[in-house]
Amino acid sequence: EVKIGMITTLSGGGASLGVDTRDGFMLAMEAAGRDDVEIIIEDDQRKPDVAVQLADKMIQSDKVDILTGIVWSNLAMAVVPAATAQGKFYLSTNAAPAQLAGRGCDPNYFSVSYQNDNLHEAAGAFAKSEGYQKPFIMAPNYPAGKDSLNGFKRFYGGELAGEVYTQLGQTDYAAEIAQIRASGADSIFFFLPGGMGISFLKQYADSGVELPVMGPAFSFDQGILQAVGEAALGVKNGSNWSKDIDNAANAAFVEGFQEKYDRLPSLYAAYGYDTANLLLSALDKAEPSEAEAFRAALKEADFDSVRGDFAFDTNQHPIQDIYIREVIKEGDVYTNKIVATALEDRSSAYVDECSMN
Amino acid sequence: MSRERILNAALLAALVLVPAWAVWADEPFTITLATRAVIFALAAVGLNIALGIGGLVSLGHAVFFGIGGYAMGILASHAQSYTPLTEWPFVIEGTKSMPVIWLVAVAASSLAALLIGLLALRTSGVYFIMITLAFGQMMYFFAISWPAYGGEDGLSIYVRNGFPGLNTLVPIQFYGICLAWLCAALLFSARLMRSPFGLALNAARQVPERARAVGLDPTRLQLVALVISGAITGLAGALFADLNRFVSPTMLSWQMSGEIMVFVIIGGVARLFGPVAGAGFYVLLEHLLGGVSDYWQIFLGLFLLVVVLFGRGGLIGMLAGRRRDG
Amino acid sequence: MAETVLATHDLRKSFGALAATDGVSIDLRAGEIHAIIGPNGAGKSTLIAQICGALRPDAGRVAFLGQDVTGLSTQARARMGLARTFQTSALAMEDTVLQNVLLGALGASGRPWQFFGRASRDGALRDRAEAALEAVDLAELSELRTAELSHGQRRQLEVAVALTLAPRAFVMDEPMAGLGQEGSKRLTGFLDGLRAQAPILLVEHDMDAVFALADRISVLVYGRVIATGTVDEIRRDPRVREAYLGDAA
Amino acid sequence: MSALLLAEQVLNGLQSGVMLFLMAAGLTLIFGVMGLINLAHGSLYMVGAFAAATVAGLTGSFLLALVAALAAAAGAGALVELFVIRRLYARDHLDQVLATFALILIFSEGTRWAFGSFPLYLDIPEVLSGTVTLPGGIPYPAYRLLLIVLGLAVAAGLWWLNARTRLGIRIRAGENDREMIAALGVDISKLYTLVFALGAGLAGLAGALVGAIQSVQVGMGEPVLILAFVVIVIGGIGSIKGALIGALLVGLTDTLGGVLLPELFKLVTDPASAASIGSAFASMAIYILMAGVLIWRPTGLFGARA
Amino acid sequence: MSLLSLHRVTASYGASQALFGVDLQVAPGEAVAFMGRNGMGKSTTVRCICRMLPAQGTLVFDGHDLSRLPSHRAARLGIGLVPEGRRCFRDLTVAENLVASARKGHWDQPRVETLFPRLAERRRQRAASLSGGEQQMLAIGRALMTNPRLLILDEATEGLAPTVRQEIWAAIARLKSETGMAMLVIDKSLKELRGACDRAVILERGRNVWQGPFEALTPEVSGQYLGV
Ligand SMILES: Nc1ncnc2c1ncn2[C@@H]1O[C@H](COP(=O)(O)OP(=O)(O)OP(=O)(O)O)[C@@H](O)[C@H]1O
Ligand SMILES: Nc1ncnc2c1ncn2[C@@H]1O[C@H](COP(=O)(O)OP(=O)(O)OP(=O)(O)O)[C@@H](O)[C@H]1O
Ligand SMILES: [Mg+2]
Ligand SMILES: [Mg+2]
Repeated sequence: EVKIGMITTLSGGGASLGVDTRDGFMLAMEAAGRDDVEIIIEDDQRKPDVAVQLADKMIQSDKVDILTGIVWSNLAMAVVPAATAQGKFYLSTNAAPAQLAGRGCDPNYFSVSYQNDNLHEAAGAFAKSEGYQKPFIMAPNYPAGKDSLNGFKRFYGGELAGEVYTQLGQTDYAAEIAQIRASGADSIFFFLPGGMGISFLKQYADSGVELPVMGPAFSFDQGILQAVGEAALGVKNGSNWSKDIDNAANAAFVEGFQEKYDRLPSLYAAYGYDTANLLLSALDKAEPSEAEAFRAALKEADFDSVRGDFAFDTNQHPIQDIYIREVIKEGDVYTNKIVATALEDRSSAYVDECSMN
Repeated sequence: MSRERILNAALLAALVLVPAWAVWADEPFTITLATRAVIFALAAVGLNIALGIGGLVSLGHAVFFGIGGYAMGILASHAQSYTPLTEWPFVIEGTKSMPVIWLVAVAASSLAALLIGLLALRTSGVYFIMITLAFGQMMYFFAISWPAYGGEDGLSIYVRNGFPGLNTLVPIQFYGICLAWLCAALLFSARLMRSPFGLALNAARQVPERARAVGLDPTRLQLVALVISGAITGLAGALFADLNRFVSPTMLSWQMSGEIMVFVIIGGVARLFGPVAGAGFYVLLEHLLGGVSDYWQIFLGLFLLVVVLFGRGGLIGMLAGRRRDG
Repeated sequence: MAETVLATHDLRKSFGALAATDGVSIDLRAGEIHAIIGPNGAGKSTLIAQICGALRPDAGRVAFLGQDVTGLSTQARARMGLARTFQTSALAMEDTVLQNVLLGALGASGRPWQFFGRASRDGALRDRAEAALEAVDLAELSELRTAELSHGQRRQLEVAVALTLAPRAFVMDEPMAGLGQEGSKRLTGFLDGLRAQAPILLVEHDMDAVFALADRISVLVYGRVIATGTVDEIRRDPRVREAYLGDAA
Repeated sequence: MSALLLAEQVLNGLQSGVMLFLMAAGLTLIFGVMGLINLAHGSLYMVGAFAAATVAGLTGSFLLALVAALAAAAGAGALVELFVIRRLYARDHLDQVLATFALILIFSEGTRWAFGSFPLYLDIPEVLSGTVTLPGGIPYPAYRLLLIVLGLAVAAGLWWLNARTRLGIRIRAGENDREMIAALGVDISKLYTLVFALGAGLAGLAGALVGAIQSVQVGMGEPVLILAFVVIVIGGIGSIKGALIGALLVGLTDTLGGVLLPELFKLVTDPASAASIGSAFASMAIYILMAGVLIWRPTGLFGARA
Repeated sequence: MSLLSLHRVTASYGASQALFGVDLQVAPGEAVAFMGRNGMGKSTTVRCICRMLPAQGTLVFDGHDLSRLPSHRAARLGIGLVPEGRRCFRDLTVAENLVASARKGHWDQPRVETLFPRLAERRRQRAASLSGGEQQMLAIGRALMTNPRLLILDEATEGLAPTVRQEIWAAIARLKSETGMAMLVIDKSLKELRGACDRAVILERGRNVWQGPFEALTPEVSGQYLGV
């Protein structure tokens, strides 16, 4: 009997991400049909203190062996160190902040999704390969935003037309668009998660500026794209998953998900699905109570990822291909299609800082 | 004994008996939940002094709560990494000792309350609500974008801080510390309400011109009340950070201020045990409803509505009658 | 001549184009009741507000106990012993009658910074408060919430609070307003005896009371003192009769 | 930075100010005139946006969508007034705070329950998309010009209603002394329901209009709520003129702060950290503005009451 | 037939009862003085008539049962109130205060301003900054603007200068003779009530203790119940 605790955001503004994470995860779990695995799911309301207490509850009362599911970096930072310190395994379905990949890496912590910088790095590499000379880059002013721009610059490396930090939660981008127009930029990279990205894209499309736009996959994910509509068409975005990645696991996942939930899966659903399958593969080999063996089993990553080739680096973050997708319209639905591979077998920038070598 | 007193005694008994039962039944999470409620209650007892007696409707109490939290986070993180806070003009080391952290938290939040009060008390009424909110938002945005202590990601402390003679990692022992503080704060505010200061403050709220005419300075009375209030809420913040072993800007957000205020209002404004009843009810409701459905907040909202519409004077008022005791 | 306790020198205050007090110089001497009368809107309350420090004059000075207090706050003047009553009752409505007078006693004692101990159990405070209630016949109602008092009872309480200060001078803005005839008569008798304790600057429209009490009367019209004198002088003054008294003389 | 760009940014600031006013207009009415602290104002804004998105999706008509937004929000407002707010006028502000806080929870999660967790699609109509060229050669979105015109029109209308009509006078009288205005024969309850519905309708309209260039999602009302309060308080409660000027000030401060502060810090530090520090201060700018104004004038720029 | 008729009216503030059965009749065109010491229940009775306080017993105005009506409906039947303590709308100007209550009829803004020229001078000033007496005039003017059939004056001359008070009593006399407005007058001055009213009703501790024409109001009666 194995107990898994999932803490994710199921209410409030960010609920769509948590719902997809859960649905993807449960799709794989139910397909496996194991009756010796119990899954406890709780809503963190996107509040760090609530997340911490849920973790406490799962560890103290429910006595779970494994935790997973957190969407946001700040919540992960609140929960993961304490959970791993108590000897629990944590498998990340999304958030993977730099600290946890570098100096704060932990033998009990695995990121199944990526390292936070990865998708931005892909955009940077793409900008370079396209030969852009002066991209204008922007992100909100908080740690993930800074990591994002740094990630972009790491692989782009050239000159910038401008670098702007917007306010978290900003809804009007007229000023930034004016700056872009005046800067002589030849392209734009932005990281504006959630509603911020929707607002920016709508306003940008209506501004008369027509530069190529790049971003990480978050702002072009299945759930959000429909709300952006036509304004998103043609945008290039860095992603390690797309529904058109051609492998059997992915085909099964996309079909299964659509069938069960009657909508297209998102990135978060894909990570949730992979996390569940990784877990199942390890459970086949060892019990979580035998920590050493279980850890080794996880490390093998002996499962069919929807992303194709998948392996863990020494800091237990993925080594994987990262693609560039383009937003297209398929019938009535806006969706993405892979147009290039930006980075092959990419690990993460912080792997050398991690002491687990 | 009035009904309110009986109610207060029952609440106090519950604060002792529920965790005792949890230890016996080996339900550590119940203790965690109770600790959360007790800490929130402490924060709200702080606010109740400003809001209930002083009439200062502060929508910025998260500032003090957060400052208390960051006092803990900063001191402990430096102690954890063996780096001093500053080396100039003299070396200040971090610490993992709760009493020292409390002292710093109380000092820092009082200072903040003093500064905010000096400026904010120029205004009154709704303007006061908004100016305190403004200070809260400033702190919040500052904390989010200031990278030194984690920005929006916050600060994690791996092990709870220590208290001489206790093992704070044992939930019930940490709970004991928090409960002791809550009782001390309740005792203090009970005496305060009836004291000469309480009388003067109460009058300064209702008729400042009268207070002035008898030689009292309402602004100064209110300032002192705000400082006391901020100090207690700051202490609660330090405890809350220790409970979670984590502090982040959410502790400074306006939603946090709003929640502390909600505890006071649903419990009963200016009622001694109002904050306790309010925080306990809210935490319990949040916990129980969380499992009902994804849309549990609808029910939470409905519950709160029922309390305001039908329970004048909050929960305590609903159960013990309108008239205040004492 | 008795010493001057309170005096204004050429006080001026305007609201926009309106000169509410326009060079007022009056004084209050020990042991006397000095009544200020004048039409509605003449500037009496404005004058009182300046004397007590609630309004800052545009020009002129206020002297109290021989000291220039123009720059001092209301509370500082109150602590020096200047007690006032308000034209519209200013009482803590949620508190009991006793608590209202206790507040006065507390202000007078100058020790509000006590966080422990019950205000209502403090012997000295309580004696002082109860004496004041006794004086205005409210002792029986001391446990009632102030909001439950009738209008007239509130007016009585208003005077009681001023009494608790054991002041060096009283400034009263229409203390009789809202009292019944019986109440006015009683208060008149009471104020009569009070002048020995401290002189009273009395603003009042109740002419029976004013004529019975005042040692001197000053008449304020459009912000200016048009006459000062004894009761008889004022009653006879044709300008005052025209501007204010009418048949009441 | 060139003078032309600066001019354009000033224009953007003013524009965002007017947009803020549009969002704050309903709140000015309810908070400023009726004296009711309505935290659920942001929820009504959201209701308007969702109603508009739904109707636009069904009919394809933006005009119908606006009508739907107005109607849905006004209807929701009237219901809220009748069943909740009405019982709270006699209570102090705190009970209103708690009740409307509860309404936020109900509205937000109710909307999510009805519409799902994903943002909705609402776009500006074809005829208003694209840009017009302003004098000086600045291309400017036509839709935003429309928002400015509407915002100013709403300001004028509200001012007229409040200051010049008997309805406005009676409502303000009711705020001073409800019992007394009723005793003089005015059915103040009905007026209040009406005004509340009107304020809610304006919120809904703003939600739809602004939602078309922002994201229509659960929780979209919360940041708006705070901004709207900031605007009204800076201007002085009860003053429509104050609200408009407050909105313009906030818009300018916000926009220019975001643009100029990073430039300023570039003089002393490298571009990346200048951008970050500058933007950190920019996000505090409007709150510093508000605190400054209130310290200078404790009842806002045009507020009368103490 | 009386215009206003109260029979065995009782009322309480929460737990404490203030009226213990008050009877009161006012006929059309009649002026009734309503008297009693401080705190005896005069204003409480007025609150019951104006539906500002729930009451038990019979309250009838012009054939309408008041006890079921909300405050504003009672007022629209023709009850105009000058409340104790004035209660002007603080943040409204003088003119707005008058407009707020206006209903069609004899009294309009110019007429009120002729009655109280002082109000015309202060037309655009906020009520809160008026002098006490000016506020009192405003409160009377505001009640007249509703064109009532019964005007209730609760301490309407409190705080007024003697000259103004004389004017107001004169105005009251004129109102009564010219417009036939019925009046219920509470005032402290027995002398002036005697001049202006036809009849007196005296309350003591929430009960009627005496009523009758002024001629019958002997010094003994007034000494016993009014203390004068
Ligand atoms: N804040 C203010 N702004 C404008 N005018 C004011 C203000 N305060 C008072 N006034 C005006 O100044 C004049 C004097 O007012 P004040 O209250 O001193 O009169 P008063 O003599 O006390 O009259 P009363 O006997 O009626 O109380 C009045 O006309 C009043 O309208
Ligand atoms: N709001 C209230 N709450 C509780 N009790 C009240 C309230 N108002 C008045 N009372 C009580 O009701 C009684 C009658 O008061 P009321 O105001 O009717 O007296 P009144 O005859 O008008 O006196 P006055 O001449 O002093 O105005 C008083 O004893 C008072 O204590
Ligand atoms: Mg006066
Ligand atoms: Mg009365």
